[in-house]
Amino acid sequence: MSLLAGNPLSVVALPFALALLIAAGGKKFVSITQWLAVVAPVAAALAGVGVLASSVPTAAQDVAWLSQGGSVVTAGLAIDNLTAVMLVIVGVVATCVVVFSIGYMADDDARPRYFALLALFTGAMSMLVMASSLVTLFIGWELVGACSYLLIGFWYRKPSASAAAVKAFLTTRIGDVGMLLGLALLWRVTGSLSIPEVLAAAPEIGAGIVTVIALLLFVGAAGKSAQFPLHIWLPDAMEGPTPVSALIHAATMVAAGVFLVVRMWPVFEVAPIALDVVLVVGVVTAFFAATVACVQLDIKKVLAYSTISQLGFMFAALGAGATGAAMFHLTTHAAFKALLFLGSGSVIHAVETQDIREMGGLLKKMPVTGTTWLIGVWALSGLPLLSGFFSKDGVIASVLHAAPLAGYALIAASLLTAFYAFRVTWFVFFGSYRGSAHPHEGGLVMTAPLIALAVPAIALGYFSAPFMQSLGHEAEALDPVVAGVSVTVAVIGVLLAAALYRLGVDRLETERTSLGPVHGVLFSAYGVDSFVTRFLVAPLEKVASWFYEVVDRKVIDGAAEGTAKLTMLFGRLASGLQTGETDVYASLLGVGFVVLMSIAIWLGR
Amino acid sequence: MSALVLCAAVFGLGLYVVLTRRELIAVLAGAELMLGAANVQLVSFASMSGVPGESAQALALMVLVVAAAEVGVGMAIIVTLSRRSARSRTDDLQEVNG
Amino acid sequence: MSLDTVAFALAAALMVGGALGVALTKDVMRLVVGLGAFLLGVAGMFLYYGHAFLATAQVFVYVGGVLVLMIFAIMVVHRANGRPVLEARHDIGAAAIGAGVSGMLFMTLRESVGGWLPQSGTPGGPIAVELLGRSIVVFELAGGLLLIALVAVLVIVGAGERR
Amino acid sequence: MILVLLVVLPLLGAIAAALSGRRNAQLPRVIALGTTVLTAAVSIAALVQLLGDHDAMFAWSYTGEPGMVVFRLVGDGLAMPFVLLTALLGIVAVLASWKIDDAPGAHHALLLSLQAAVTCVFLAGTLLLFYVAWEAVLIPMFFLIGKWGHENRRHAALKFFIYTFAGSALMLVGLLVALTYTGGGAIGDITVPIPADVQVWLFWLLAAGMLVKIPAWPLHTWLPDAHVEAPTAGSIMLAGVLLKIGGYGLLRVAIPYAPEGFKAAAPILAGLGIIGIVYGALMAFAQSDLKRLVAYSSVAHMGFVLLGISTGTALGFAGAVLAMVSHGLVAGLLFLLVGSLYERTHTREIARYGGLAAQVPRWATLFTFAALASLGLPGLSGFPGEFLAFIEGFGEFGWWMIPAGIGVFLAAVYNLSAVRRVNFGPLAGEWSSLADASTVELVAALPLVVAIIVLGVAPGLVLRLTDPVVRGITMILGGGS
Repeated sequence: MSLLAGNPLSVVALPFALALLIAAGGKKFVSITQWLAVVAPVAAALAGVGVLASSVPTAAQDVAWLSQGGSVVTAGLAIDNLTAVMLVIVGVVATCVVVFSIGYMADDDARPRYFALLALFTGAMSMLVMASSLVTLFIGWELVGACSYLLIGFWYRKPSASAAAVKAFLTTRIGDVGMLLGLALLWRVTGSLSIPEVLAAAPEIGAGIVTVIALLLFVGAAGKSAQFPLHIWLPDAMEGPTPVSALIHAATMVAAGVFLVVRMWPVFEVAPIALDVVLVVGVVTAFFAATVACVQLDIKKVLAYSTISQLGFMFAALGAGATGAAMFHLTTHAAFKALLFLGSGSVIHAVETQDIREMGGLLKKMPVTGTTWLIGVWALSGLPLLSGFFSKDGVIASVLHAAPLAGYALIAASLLTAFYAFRVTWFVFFGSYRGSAHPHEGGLVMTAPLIALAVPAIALGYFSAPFMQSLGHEAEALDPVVAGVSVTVAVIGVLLAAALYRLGVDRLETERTSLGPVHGVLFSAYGVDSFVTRFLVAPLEKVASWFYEVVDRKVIDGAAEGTAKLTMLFGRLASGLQTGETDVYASLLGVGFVVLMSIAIWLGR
Repeated sequence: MSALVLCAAVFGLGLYVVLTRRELIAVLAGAELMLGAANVQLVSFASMSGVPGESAQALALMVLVVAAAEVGVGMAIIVTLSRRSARSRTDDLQEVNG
Repeated sequence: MSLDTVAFALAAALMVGGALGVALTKDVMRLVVGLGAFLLGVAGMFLYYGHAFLATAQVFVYVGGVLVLMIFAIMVVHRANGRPVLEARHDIGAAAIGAGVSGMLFMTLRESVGGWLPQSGTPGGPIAVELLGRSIVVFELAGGLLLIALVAVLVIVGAGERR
Repeated sequence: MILVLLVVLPLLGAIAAALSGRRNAQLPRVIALGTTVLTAAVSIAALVQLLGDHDAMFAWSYTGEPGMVVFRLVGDGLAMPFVLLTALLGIVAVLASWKIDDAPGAHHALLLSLQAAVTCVFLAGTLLLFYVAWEAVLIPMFFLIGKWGHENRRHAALKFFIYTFAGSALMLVGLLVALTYTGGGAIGDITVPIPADVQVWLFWLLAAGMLVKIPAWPLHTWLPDAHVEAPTAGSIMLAGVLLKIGGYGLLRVAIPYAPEGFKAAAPILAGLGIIGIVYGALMAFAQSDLKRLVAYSSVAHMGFVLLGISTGTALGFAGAVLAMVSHGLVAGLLFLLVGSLYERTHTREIARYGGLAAQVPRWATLFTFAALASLGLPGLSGFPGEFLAFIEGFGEFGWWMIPAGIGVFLAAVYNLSAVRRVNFGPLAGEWSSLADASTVELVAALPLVVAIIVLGVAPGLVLRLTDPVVRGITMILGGGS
């Protein structure tokens, strides 16, 4: 424990080494090496627990990564309480996901690559979380993006998977460029990139500049946490294996955006305008994603939009200044959303389809998955007694205090959350099985992680006080009014879903007709995706090829080749003089003499 | 000063002959004209600028010798050309232009 | 009209007349006569400048040697088809160039007499001393070269004969 | 003395390879490999010697009788990374052309002489030797493209030669002007500072040849043609090393001799660099020919180098050097892979490829790795150089860095779209019997992969070397001459 907590470098180096080992092991040893992949997240979790237990932050292991002629860019790792919390989250969720994957990916032939990438991801994520310098954070940030690209495109034979992978990387890359600009601005203003120094210098930076820095960092966070408008990649990212979605697109990577804002909180604190932007974007994303999730037919798409919506909640809390509430919701969300994703994974593994219309009555056939799914959905909707209720309540309370209007929007969003959560639950786990396969419960390897995740989903709510203290916030009591309102709203959502279910499965079909055009809009996520492809991606290709054909080939190359042709032209002209008649030559001689001598005289004058 | 004008004029005339005559012989004659004019010019200069006579004469002599050799070689070429292909017109001899 | 100006005028007239003869005549023999007149004129000019030896050399070498040679060449070349008609393409271009060159020649040389042209190289005397003195070898080599040239002439002409 | 060995050894190898080429095909390859490995060992020994006496630069010069330094080689912190890069790429180039069978002797001889010429440029101690070596580089490259190239190789070789030659003619004028003023001839010891007004145009004269070589934006059209037609080994050396003598020349000659001129020209250079980044990325995205795509990516990468240099700060120069060394490795790896693919499929049309990951997994993994390194993924060698150029560029030119940011994004676009079109998706029918990368190619690729990772994780190794020299340059720029 202390060894790992002692030097953060080992927490990063170990996963990378394991990844190399697994990849080197290849297919022959995969059945053994796949268990190695479990060691990496366990180490991260232990390191986190170590620091949390002793609550003594480890000293930063800094190194002058790039130094030349006096100016130095440091890179380093350190673990403080915030990092420790994130390490625990990443560790626990990743462990469950890896164990689950051993069952889920059992019959896949590229398992070494899969588990190596998972280990690599864990290493990169822990580097991101433990970074004590913005450079290391940025390195972890992009490596995590690369791992998500490679994992989404894991089944590269499917064109849609490889397209989704590229889309994911590029959209997050836009965010990363914004963040890079923020870093560059910080570097110019404060002359250093190490987080403690930057945070110390934050108050002195001019109001205007600090707001721009905060906004740029938020662009990076929005890209990674799939906030509007950079959210288009998350629904497509469902092309990847489900455990990957559970790990990366539910708990860890998407949470990095929230972590970044919390880590760089002093910069955001002095930039109120930026905080307002964060609040607005958070609320808009929360509400917008919740509406879209209500009409999705693919179980994973529902969960994807739900994640976007919940992240919207967290950013709204950050916008309202409640970093504690946001982090707490992040933690509980990580637990129950990972649980739901793994549950959906177990369901998909059993029925070989992701379309909820071909499911139904699975509670009887898959009791463990069913019950754990119910716990997850219960927590997600914020119904009382489970973790979701406490964390969501904290978020809504803080947002209500900051901006009442935003609070109401969030309450509406949580109604929709309850609706879509239970809509899926009714149609998948109740009634009669509509599919053609014969679903059965996965092995212990798949059910154990579900149970393991169910525990925090249930219990975490009661540890809000110690959680807040570890992050240095005072634990506010539960606000009865807000709690009451949110519970009633959740119950309404559940009843609505039940009403929909009672009308029978064909109700799903008629949804399209009854809602009419609204359904189209909602289903395609307000057409944002098609808008982007039509107005941004396609023209890029046209512009690129036009530039190539016209500017490069004709203009610049033309100029280069043109000079060659010009010289040949002069050559041919000059050769015209060599006609062969001697008198022509002689007369040229004479003319030459006259011209030269006249110049000589004119100069000599 | 008048010698200067004379020689320049005759030199120009010689050049004219070279340019306009088609027969090689005439061209050679033109060359002779130019050479002669130059020689006279040289000598008139020598007397004008007080250069000792002998060196002027030596130089003129050299020019003379060269002119003679040149005519000799010119004649030889003309003879061989005419014998081989009966062409002594400058226009027909186009090979020069490569 | 002192004697020497008369001599000068005569020589000049001879030179110009000969040159014009060469320039304008249609008949090849008249061309040769014109050339002869010109060469005599040049010899006269040499005399006018008091270089007797040069004048005699001129007469011997040119009038005696070159003209005779030319006549032979004409004889050889035109044995077959009688006396050819000298055809001349009098065109303004050539005349302009001739006039231009002579005009420019006149202007530049007039300038040089005025001492404007930089005195390049050493005056004539030492060259002669040099030529006939220490570097007699070079002089002889030049002579040898000329000899070889003449031999080459014979070879060129000779080749044609045998065939 | 060790420096002379570095230049002479490849030359001897070249002669041996040429002579042995007549008898049988295998011998020159072995000789070439032996020579390049030996040269690499010598260059490492030189590095050790440099590090031994704490970064003092060591020089070897042969002075003519009137004391005029005729031939002087200088091995210091700035030159050493490039010399090591050349040695490494020399080995890779020889391995890449292992299966060349028409006149292998001549081919390897030219490769070795190219390596010798380039090493001589990096080690050149006098302006004259710098110029002579600079021109000497063109000759073997011209023949390599001209003889072993593809379809219209003559046109490409000629265009390459004349384009670069014209640039270096201007550079010669600049060098002569510099020589007349400083007289010393040895690079660096500027006894009498050149007057400021002369420096303004002197810098552009000196930089002309180098900008063509880098290639800076408008002067780049020779690069795609040369690369598309060059044989694999030619491309590796051309992209890996030849483009670096431009950047190196700027740092070693143009800036120290005309600091005022450089300061005046810096914004323009930065502009060219940024345009290069965006333009190169855009062009690469529009390509249908794989090799041309990689060539244009080189234009984009070298745009960063130019940007780094134009910042004029120590970290900016360091970023430029890092970007150059990393581009040498990444472009070398990319051309090795594209070349090996071309040898088996005889086509460079990206459209005809698809789903190769299934058929040739080893090649596909290497290609994805190279593409990730090329888009500047942190942890790989591309990132430190470009990151430094970016933040220092921001320090000097502020919001002009936004187009550079767009360029960084476009880099990801063209790299990933290339990987997707070649590796991912369903396997194209015609490649169902394609053989995977051969062991020779893997052996050639291995050192590059390792170097890319090592340089990505610990760029300090290179920076430690270049620190003293870069401090000197910034000191000159800072006013002290």
